[in-house]
Amino acid sequence: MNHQRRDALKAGSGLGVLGLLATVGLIRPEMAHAAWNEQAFGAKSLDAAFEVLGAGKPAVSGDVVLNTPDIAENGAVVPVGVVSNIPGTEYVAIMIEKNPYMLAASFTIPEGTQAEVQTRVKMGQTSDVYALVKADGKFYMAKKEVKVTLGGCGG
Amino acid sequence: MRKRIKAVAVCVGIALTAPASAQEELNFDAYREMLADGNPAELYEMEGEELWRTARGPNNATLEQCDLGLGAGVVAGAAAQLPRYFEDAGRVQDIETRLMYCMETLQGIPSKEIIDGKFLQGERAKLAALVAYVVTHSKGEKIAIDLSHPKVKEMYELGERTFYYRLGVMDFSCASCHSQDGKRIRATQLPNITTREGAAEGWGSWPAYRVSSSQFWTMQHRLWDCFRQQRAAEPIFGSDVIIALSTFMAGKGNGIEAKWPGVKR
Amino acid sequence: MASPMRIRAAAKDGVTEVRVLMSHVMETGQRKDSAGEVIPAHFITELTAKHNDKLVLSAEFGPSVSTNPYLAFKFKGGEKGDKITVSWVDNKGDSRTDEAQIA
Amino acid sequence: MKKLFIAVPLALCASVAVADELQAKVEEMMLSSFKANGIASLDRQKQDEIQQACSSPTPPDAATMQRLQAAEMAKIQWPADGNYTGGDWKEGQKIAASGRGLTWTDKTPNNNGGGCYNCHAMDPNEVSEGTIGPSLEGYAKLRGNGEEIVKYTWGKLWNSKAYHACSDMPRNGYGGILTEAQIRHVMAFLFDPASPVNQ
Repeated sequence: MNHQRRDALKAGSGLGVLGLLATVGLIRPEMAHAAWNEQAFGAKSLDAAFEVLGAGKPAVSGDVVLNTPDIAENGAVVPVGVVSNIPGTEYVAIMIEKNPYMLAASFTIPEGTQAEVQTRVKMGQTSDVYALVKADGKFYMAKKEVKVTLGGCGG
Repeated sequence: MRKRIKAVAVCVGIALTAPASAQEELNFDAYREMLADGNPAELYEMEGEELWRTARGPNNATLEQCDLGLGAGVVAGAAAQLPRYFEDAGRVQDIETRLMYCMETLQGIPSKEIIDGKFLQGERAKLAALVAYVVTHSKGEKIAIDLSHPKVKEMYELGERTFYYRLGVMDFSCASCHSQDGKRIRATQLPNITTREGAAEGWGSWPAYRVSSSQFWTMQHRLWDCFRQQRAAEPIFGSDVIIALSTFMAGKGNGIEAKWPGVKR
Repeated sequence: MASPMRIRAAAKDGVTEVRVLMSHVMETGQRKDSAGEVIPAHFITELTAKHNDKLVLSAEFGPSVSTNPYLAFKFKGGEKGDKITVSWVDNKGDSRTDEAQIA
Repeated sequence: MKKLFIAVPLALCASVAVADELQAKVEEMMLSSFKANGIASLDRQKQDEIQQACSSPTPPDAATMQRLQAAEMAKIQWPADGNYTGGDWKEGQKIAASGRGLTWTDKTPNNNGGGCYNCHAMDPNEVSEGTIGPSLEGYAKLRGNGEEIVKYTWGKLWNSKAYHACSDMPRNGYGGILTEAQIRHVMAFLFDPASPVNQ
């Protein structure tokens, strides 16, 4: 166990996702590709997540486009699309500022694949959504607020 | 000059006392549009298609000979014409009670198991997957139930009465929430089922994948939970009250395209 | 065993669009059941997509990805009939691989 | 001539008979299609006079409405000491926001929510507000806190049918949905100048 991992486990106290993941033996040598970035997914603040990913303070870029609705009917399924028009985009991450753990998903974009991904995420409440993009070793970002509403009779 | 200033002040005063933000319109069009492509209901549809072709039950039979009203094994367009009266069963059946009938008669799976079961579990969950499969083959079809049949007509009339029937500790009827245009419960928009468009919207968007619970709900499941929220006693699976309300909604929405399976809150 | 994925891939003007629906609970580990017990985290952690034998996307998911995850992406190239393979692994070690042909 | 006289009432009887037959079938179905589950017993399927009178697209005639309303008015329980205050708007806010209670999945018939937000706007900062009922934003700021409006609001919360027999609003006090203490909290949420409703 390396130092980073021990620190992360300490930070993810109680019923945090890290503790649970450790107990189910998440990191397995037989995984075909790079191991899941446990530390990034365990980050509890935006700055911490940026730091783990080596993004520092990414510059806001108009060439990173976040496609989300302004208002969601339910927070359990919120569509999020990211398009990066920055040449050489190799990595895209989606973060939800007010979720217990910021990082929702990250994508490694090989040569020949377009920097355009779409997925759906859970949002506990109205929050800013961030798209983080790495191109030629530099980080850029875009953010957009998504309002989450409550429906139904509540019974 | 002084007078003018006074006038302005009065106007400001009025503006301030008016309700700060009258009930604002909530527009979920962009949200729904982004979810329409890749509706997770497709996962249930795949499961249902498999189930339709799989030999199961005590009789080890498939459902490929099931008559959904358009002849044995005909799935295309069948859902759009349900509920309908079935001579063999001697009653008006919706998509779920008809599939349940086929499961019993062809496969030997007792209906009782489904009626006494729970939503999302066991044979009732399998039935829901079959519903997903069947409605997908009526995508884009116009709702076309046969109201000229006296038994169907009677169910429609019973359904209409049920729609307005107030009961329980909160005095609610279906009409309490579904008889005016453009209303909401919290942020949930309510179709006005007393109009043709509203009835088609309500009837034609179930079964649906519910994003709030990540579950696939059939219309029987939807109505069951409506009664729960209405604070009624629990409706029995496949009972007349469900068939009656279904026939009322489908009949009212006749002629309008159904959008099933839906994606709902 | 996990249920199959729904994979759709379509080539148009030299670009293939892939859309994937996965059947997975994506449990966060933050919810409690009716008895008050914490429901253990269970979610897809990693995903790869290949065009024939070439890797076209790899992704990492956290528990914030919605139940029954959806993913859409585009890559250059791809011909009708080519094979698209998508694989995922979750935190409990379950995995699933499905294939589809480009339409 | 005589024949005609007889024929008219007969025809009327026939149509009434058909309607009654349908009504009887509905009432029978509302019992036979249901089963008791937990606190939701089959008694819930039986209508009282108000429910029966308000179960069609058209409300009863004015005289019937007035008679029904007077009967409901008599069922309102006013505060014994004539004092409508003493509630906590923060508690009222919780009651207004909760739509829980009295379904077959609820274990107890007590501790229910008021479900106010299901139909009404109240706190201007709340986005997820229903629109079936009128907006109550700025309730006391707009209406003041005179005796008449305070009394009316208590009565409306306790038994809405006293003011409109076919109101969509539940009879919170009469129906045992909310307790007197809870209604007092909701009153505070509506009238307290510090309540977000009046900001």
